[in-house]
Amino acid sequence: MPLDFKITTSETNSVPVISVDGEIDIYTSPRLTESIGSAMANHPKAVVLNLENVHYIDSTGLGAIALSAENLSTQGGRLNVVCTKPQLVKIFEVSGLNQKNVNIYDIEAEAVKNT
Amino acid sequence: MPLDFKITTSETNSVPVISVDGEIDIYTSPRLTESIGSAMANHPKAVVLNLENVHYIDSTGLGAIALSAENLSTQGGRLNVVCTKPQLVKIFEVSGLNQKNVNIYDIEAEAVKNT
Amino acid sequence: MTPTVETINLEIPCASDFVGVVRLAVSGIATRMNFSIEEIEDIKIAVSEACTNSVQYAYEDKSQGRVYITCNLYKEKLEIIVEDHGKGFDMSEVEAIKANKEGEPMGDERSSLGLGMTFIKSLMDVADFNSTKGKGTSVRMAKHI
Amino acid sequence: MTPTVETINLEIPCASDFVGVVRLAVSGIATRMNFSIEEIEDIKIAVSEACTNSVQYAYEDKSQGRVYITCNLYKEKLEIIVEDHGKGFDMSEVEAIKANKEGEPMGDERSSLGLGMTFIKSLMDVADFNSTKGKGTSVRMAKHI
Ligand SMILES: Nc1ncnc2c1ncn2[C@@H]1O[C@H](COP(=O)(O)OP(=O)(O)O)[C@@H](O)[C@H]1O
Ligand SMILES: Nc1ncnc2c1ncn2[C@@H]1O[C@H](COP(=O)(O)OP(=O)(O)O)[C@@H](O)[C@H]1O
Repeated sequence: MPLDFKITTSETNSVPVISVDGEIDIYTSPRLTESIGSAMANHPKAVVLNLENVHYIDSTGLGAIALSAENLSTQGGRLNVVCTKPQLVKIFEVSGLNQKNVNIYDIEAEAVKNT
Repeated sequence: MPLDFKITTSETNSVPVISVDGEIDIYTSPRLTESIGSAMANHPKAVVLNLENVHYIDSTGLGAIALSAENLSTQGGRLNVVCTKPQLVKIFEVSGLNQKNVNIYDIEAEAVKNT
Repeated sequence: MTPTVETINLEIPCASDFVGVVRLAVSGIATRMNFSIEEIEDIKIAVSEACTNSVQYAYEDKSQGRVYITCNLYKEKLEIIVEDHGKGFDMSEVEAIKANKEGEPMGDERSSLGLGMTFIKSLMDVADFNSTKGKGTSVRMAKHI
Repeated sequence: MTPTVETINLEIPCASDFVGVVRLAVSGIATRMNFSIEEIEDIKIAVSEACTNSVQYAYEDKSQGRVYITCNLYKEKLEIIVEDHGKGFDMSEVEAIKANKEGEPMGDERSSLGLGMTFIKSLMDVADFNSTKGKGTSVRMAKHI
């Protein structure tokens, strides 16, 4: 169904990996912020956010990601985002987020390795 | 995209196979009627209608199929429908069409064989 | 004071192109309300049947006709009202015709099976039809979560 | 006399739940108009940004607020108007704040990046903002096929 939304959290080499399925907008982004927040509770060096199954994001979603990235960097960590969809990459570029503390990767393994 | 609609016609063992992708409703069913009509132009014994990639059908779509089946049976042919989605099978059952001149199959090869 | 019901209104031209748009919007609403996939499919068909009838039968001059869809979201149910200000029809007349030609094509449209209202009744928990000749038709349907 | 424009109206409560429903309906309309997948994505984001702003900023008492979406379908373009009857804002004030804190979080919402209106302007061919303090806001946007 079009508006279904799901977040799953797993761990690879002690790096928390958050995978999102669905659309990130004003309604769903609070759940994303919350999930990243929980992952940060153990003070990891980094959190990987996998957006391969996200087919939509807007400024609200970017805002949530930017805020989480800021919080992470405050405690010395970084946010690595896995994102391949051209439409999403374009939005990240327009926002300028990828030039700040959000790092974009094509492949989850790369995002995990670079933590 | 949700409202995309596509019909492709091919042939297996001289049997015309019409495959539909999308939702069959008041807007798209005329195109289905037309495609079945074209397939009938060569007076085949049967037409196979593959609905495996149809995720929605309503009374308008059933009406179009019933009419096509009637036309086919008038010229001595039959309409074999491939349909596996429980929701669609349920609708065919409620309509009673499967008890008339529309034959429902699980597998395209079976629908082609039984012509 | 939070409202016990939230309302979404949708209004489309009398044209077959937009029945799918209503279906999309309604399926989104039903997803948000946590209906099951099966229930969402039922709701989509029911609302489509009502819109299809308004598009097909209500207006002599389709270019001027509008179809009005109201979704009322309650805690325990989704209520959908589909209305037109078209020519209306006599329900008992239609029922009589149907009884006579069960399963036969009916009406002007050769491919119509007379299944639209039957589907609405069988797929929804509530289905009220209200039609007045010369005034229009309103179909109120509801499904419990 | 066929109309040169077809209009679809949608009206939602001031609640984040329903922005996705608007997006669904609009993507259906854009698909019917044969926009490319990329263009449809652009339109979805733009209309969401406008709705999100109305939901987030327009109403003190969200439970009473409504957001009105009008889609005008022309032969050569899709025009979408998103309106609220909320508190409105002073565009030049907002521009000034943005100029000062480029890329910094702004407004009440800590996670807001001030990107909403920027996205609308950069993703659509036309983007007109109209806001009057105490009266409300209207965003008119359009994309050519
Ligand atoms: N909104 C409407 N306006 C006018 N007539 C209608 C409307 N809805 C239904 N009808 C009448 O009722 C008949 C039966 O409708 P329905 O049960 O939905 O069958 P069908 O699937 O053939 O449309 C139609 O043929 C039409 O004459
Ligand atoms: N519909 C609206 N009603 C009231 N204020 C609004 C509305 N839309 C925008 N604004 C104001 O304009 C500011 C900038 O909006 P925008 O460019 O979309 O940034 P953001 O992405 O942070 O919401 C908001 O912080 C808000 O103060």
